[in-house]
Amino acid sequence: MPKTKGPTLNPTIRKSRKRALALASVVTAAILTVTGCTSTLTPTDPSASCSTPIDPKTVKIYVGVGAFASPYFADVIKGVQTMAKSLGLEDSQVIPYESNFDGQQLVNSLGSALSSDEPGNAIILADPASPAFTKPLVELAQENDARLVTWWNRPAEIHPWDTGDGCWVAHQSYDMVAVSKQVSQVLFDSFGAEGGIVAIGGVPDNPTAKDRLAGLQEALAENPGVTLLDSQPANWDQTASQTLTAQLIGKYGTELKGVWNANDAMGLGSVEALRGAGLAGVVLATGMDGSPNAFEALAQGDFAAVGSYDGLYQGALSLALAYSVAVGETDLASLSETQRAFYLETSLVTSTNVDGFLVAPDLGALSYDAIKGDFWAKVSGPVRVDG
Amino acid sequence: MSAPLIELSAVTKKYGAVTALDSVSLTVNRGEIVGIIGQNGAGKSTLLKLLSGSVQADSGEFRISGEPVRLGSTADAARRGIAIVHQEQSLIPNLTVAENVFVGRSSGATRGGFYNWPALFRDGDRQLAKMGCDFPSSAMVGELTFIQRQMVEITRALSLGDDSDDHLTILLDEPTSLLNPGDIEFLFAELRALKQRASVLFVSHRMDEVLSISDRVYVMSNGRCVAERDPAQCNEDELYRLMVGEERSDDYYSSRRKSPTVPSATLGPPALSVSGLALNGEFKEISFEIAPGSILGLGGVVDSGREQLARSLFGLTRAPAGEVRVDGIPVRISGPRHAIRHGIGYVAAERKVEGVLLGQSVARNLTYCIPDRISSMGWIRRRRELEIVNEWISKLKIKAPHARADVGSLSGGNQQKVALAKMLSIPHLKVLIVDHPTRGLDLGAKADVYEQIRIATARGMAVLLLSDTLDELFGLSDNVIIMKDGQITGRHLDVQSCQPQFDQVVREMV
Amino acid sequence: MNPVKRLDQRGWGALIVLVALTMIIASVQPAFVQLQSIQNMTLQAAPIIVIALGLTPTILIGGLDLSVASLASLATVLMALTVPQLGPAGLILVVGMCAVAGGLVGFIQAVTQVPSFIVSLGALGFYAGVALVVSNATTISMGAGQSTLEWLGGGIFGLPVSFVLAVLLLVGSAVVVTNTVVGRRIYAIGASEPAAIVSGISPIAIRVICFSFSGFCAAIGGALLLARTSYASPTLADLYLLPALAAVLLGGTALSGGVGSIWRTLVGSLVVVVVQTGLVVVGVDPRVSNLVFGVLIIATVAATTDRKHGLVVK
Amino acid sequence: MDAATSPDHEATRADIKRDGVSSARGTLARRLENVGPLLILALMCVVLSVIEPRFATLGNLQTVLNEAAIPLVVASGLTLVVLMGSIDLSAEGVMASCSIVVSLLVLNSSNSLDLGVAGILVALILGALFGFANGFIHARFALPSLMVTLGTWFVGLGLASYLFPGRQPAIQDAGFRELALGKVLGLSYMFWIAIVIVIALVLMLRFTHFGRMITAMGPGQAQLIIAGVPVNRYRIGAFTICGTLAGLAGIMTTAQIGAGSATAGADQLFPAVSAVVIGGTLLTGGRGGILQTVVGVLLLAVISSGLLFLGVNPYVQQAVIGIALIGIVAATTWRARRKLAVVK
Repeated sequence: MPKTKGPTLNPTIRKSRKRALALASVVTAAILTVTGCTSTLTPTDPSASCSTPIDPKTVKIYVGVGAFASPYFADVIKGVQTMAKSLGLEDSQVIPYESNFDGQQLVNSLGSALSSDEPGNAIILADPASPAFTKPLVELAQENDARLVTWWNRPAEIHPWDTGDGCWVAHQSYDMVAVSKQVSQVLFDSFGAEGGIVAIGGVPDNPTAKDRLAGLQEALAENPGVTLLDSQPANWDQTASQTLTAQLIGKYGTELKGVWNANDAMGLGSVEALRGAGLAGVVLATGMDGSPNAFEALAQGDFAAVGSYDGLYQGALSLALAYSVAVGETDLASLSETQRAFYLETSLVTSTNVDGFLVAPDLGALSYDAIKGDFWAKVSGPVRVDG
Repeated sequence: MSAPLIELSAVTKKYGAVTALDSVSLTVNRGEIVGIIGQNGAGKSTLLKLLSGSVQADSGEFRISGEPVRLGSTADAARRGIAIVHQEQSLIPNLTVAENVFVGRSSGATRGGFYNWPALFRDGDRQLAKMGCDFPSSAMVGELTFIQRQMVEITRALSLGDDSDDHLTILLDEPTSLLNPGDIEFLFAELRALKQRASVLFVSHRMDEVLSISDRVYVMSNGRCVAERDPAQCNEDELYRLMVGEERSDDYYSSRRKSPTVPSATLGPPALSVSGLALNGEFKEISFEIAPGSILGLGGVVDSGREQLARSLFGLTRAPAGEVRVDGIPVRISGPRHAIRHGIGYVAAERKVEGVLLGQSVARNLTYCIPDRISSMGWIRRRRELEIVNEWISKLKIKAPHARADVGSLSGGNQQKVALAKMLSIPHLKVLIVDHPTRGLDLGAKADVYEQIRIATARGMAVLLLSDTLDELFGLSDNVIIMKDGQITGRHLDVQSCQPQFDQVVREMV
Repeated sequence: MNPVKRLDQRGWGALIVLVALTMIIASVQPAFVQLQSIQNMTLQAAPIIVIALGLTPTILIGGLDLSVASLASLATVLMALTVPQLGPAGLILVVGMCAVAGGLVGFIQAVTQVPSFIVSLGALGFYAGVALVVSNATTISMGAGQSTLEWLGGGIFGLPVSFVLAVLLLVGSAVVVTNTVVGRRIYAIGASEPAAIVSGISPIAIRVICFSFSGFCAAIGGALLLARTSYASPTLADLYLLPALAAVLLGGTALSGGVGSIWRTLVGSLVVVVVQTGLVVVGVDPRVSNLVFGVLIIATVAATTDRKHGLVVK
Repeated sequence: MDAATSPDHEATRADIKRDGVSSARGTLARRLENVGPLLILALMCVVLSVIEPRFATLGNLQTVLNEAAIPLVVASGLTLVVLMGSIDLSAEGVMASCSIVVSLLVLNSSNSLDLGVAGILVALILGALFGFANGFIHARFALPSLMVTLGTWFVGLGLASYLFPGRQPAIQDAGFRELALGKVLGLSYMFWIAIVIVIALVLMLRFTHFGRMITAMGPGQAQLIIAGVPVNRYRIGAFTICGTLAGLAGIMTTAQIGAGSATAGADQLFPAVSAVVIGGTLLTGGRGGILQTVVGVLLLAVISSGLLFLGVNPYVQQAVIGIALIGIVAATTWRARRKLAVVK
């Protein structure tokens, strides 16, 4: 039982509030003191940004990919590393981050990393994961005087030449509509272009996923005999597509003549669902990316076709281009818009030519000297601006 | 005569600076019921913890049938045949009775951790039979009535006798604090029947009970054993003096402070009048009036529906049918907020669940019902708040280190005072429903609570009192009504001047 | 009671952890506490603070609102659709809508008495679906509307406006909660709902208030993100749920309700950001950063949890 | 404040008292909560079959059941933890790392190992270790399980991406694949494994001391401690089982997609929690069980497959599921609402 003091005017009443305020002030004060109270967030001298050449000895190369666990992105990273080696850089100078397909995470990681480097000595090669994060990424590069090459995602409104004060070296992507259309056609032909298919899409709000579906639509338009029974998103995920395909098989049964997929992982998922239903090799699936497992599925006859693009080359080229600009070998001003926002070649892989893709790629071809001759040798055209 | 079953000699237990037990010595012989009385904080509960192995003594000797022991845990104590029945019921609602009886030890039916349900229920039923319980051991505890669960508690304690070779000792911690007269009689009968199988240590602060059931009584005060008495040769007042250290006022229920009850007619409408109140499954045809400044006692056993009635008047149940008038104006109460707005207050029986907000300060607890008085436009005016709070702290002599102390750190009695003050501080309060206001309080605290109720009535408050004991009910009330099975079975007017026969009242109840 | 515990109970535990972590990281990588790094961290902290702030009252009443993040995503989409036409009015409109939506969740939860975990989980799915439908699953440019949010992207006193705004919002809420009747009632419901009801407090009203506040904060959080990206997406804020939840609990606010404060959420949020940033700055291999983050969460909780509430921990 | 008078203990007492008075109504409500979900499930199947005959085919039934196998395993494990009033968020992380580990240990495309069954056991043990860690840290250091398992969730994901080799390890162990591909009565071995697990857990909860104590711990932990029951040991046990089953689910996923995946657990957690609660197990613990969870899982499986059959816009689907979640739980617990209920 508490000892009685009788009713006292309690000391801790004001304390409780003081304590609270203290808590806040300590934190904010701490921050303010370090930051000082004058500077603003925009770089002091915009015109000068990204004009000074980098120092190859200490330059840091940040690679932002969707997921380490993706074979395609693994290739991209490998490509960058190979190029870095041929440039005489240390392995430790290449630092990969994954966004897990959430641009915010990537922007945060890169922001944190850059904020502790000395500015003007970094190259960023990154997939913003969604156009929403391209602008923050460019601003980030700008604030830190870092050279930036973006992949895949870019809103229609902004371009390397009108944004980022020369820090945004280039944007590189692939013409997904075209290759997806080719792949779809092969799939249709596998069942005589008469019957129904289902489409397993990527993350719904992802433009790449949309482009790939657009390609399918174009193919469908040219093949009145083929009907799209159902189109469901599986968020690039193998397991999700496996489940989804299984359910769709349950729904459409024999009507189902083919399963179109927006990427390899989902394609492999679909194949397993088909195998589970005893339809593997009978009803074919498609893939997109060009991962080894997909090529094997193709060789086994589970896949009809795979749209492939060379992640190794993409990584190597992007670094090479950014590097040559960063060291002053290439003058940005001299480059055309096509040379700063371009599609790289894609290839349609089918049972006929798959063997060529099963052999291990020749990394020797990825040396700086081999590529710098013509950075645009494998360009298929300018990036469509309709997004 | 062999060594006593249990023998403590000069046992001392300190918690930090506080000395909970100060060289206490006592003995319990075979087949004996030993009573222990003392106020809260006198050291009773520490003594029980020590005997049941949940705490160990700092010094002194603890012997069981002559041999010194040191019990490490309750399980330890159980093996030595010492079982405790907690005041706070320690049954698990979603297990069967049988499981609760055997919880914490493996019986034949649960060998190797696998349950043989038929066997388990057989064992369970056998144990229940010993206590003369009529419900099956396969019943879910959650669906038993309170007294039934109390019986299960005791059954569990007794069942220890089977797997312990020692003679059994049962520690009863305030076993009656939540029971009503009929049940208490039943319990006592059981205890007396136990004598040949077990010794009982009966802890309570209800002297009448201790005197009636015990063969010997120890009186404890501030951690010391201040006296040992033979119930035959002592009376309540003497024990009271030993416990509290002061003479017990013959005006225990402070009826002298009671304002002379004027016939309600001259005083205008009754503060609360209820007619034809009914709530299906709970009670029906309830009609009564309470005049301002008078106390209406509401008697009955646990399932008599009186608690539901009280709660329904405060809007804690589905809205009952019938008419409720406050100061003659019909009111419809759909929830506590309406009740309070209409001037009806309620002091809950479940103090720690519904009475006070544990973990919140005394000040906050006191002001939850009067936001408008401590704030303007929603913003707390701390000075005003503190004035009001301190006013009530001093009015009710609430013993708290300061206004911001956690109400959970207060003694039961002071918590109850906070719960009272919370309601009394409502300016327009006309009717106060007090549900078992002194449950689990010691004598000193009880007296304070009675006094406060009196003061409230003196200010013209009408009080509806639900009470544990008939003493309290008739000591405090002006008029009393008795309920049974949801109906009123007896009315006793102006009980202060003419006390009715208790046995008749009990007949009305059961 | 040992001094550390006492500190915990006053909510200082998390602050100690924050300072300690900062010092450790700074000792490894001094640049960590330089202007640019601080700016970057405060920039990252802003949305977490706001969303965690919204979560806090729902946790103080013993509930939980899992839908904040996806509501924030939905908010960005709605803003991108309305702000270009309506300007600031659109902003206010969306914030209002989100507050109402949150309130509705609270109301449903209070009336049906379904655990808030479930109701808000359902709401999470609902918002996500609506966001996809409304946006037709595309990233939407703010276009002309961006000018309305421009100022949020700026800097003041060398700190991002968004961060200053977030902190101001938090300070404001904290003052309200500690000084108003409503604040008292929030704690009352959290501490003991039955006793609160018996004291004439309406749990429904309090729930509606808390959950609509969390809706309000979700919208603000969305706006902060939008100001940074200038593109809305139906999944823009989804990944903020766990960091925000972690922030509140790391601050030392108890899931059981009634224990904690808005202030603790500020500290908790900063801890989360410092950990996330620190992992990168110190150069932890990104492949194991999740692993380390998880371990640090547990460690910090261990350091900040207030254990005075009995043996029973769920 | 000691256990005996801790608020939740008091609260239970208050509840008992109130229910005790009108136990008839209480039990009716309880019965309704037990069969309610089952009724809804039946109703849903009937309605769907009427609207969309293809739904009622045997083939589709088999699909639904096969797809339910993995959620069944995850949710069953989770049920044990929820029965104690705790929660385990780590399932996705555990599944991810166990998937990668098993795929690297059985015959696969990225290394030369071929441990077969031993590999599966190692993965299971890893899952068990995760579960044990959850339980131990939670019980031993009295930390809220939600936070601890939130931490291990990240740890699991981290471990998975750390162990992930440059290229996705494709499973070449035919025997292992049989788990998913081999069928009895058109139902995969995985489904039967799930059924065996369900039965085992039901029996465990019904007939073992361990199981009964898990059920008791929800409302009665304080009392059990007083009675000298080693509650922490049981807590850790329950979490360990939960972790092991999550691991098993990861292994099953691997067998199903024929490759180790760092996202094997993606979107498994919240559906599992939903299933447990929809089935009628209280998040506060003490009431519910495995069979209820089975109903919950089937409900969700039928809903998602039903939405697919009705051709509902995929974007709308999760909105519908969200509403269904609230609706079903509200409907089945409606009768049990109390004026002074503690709603968390």
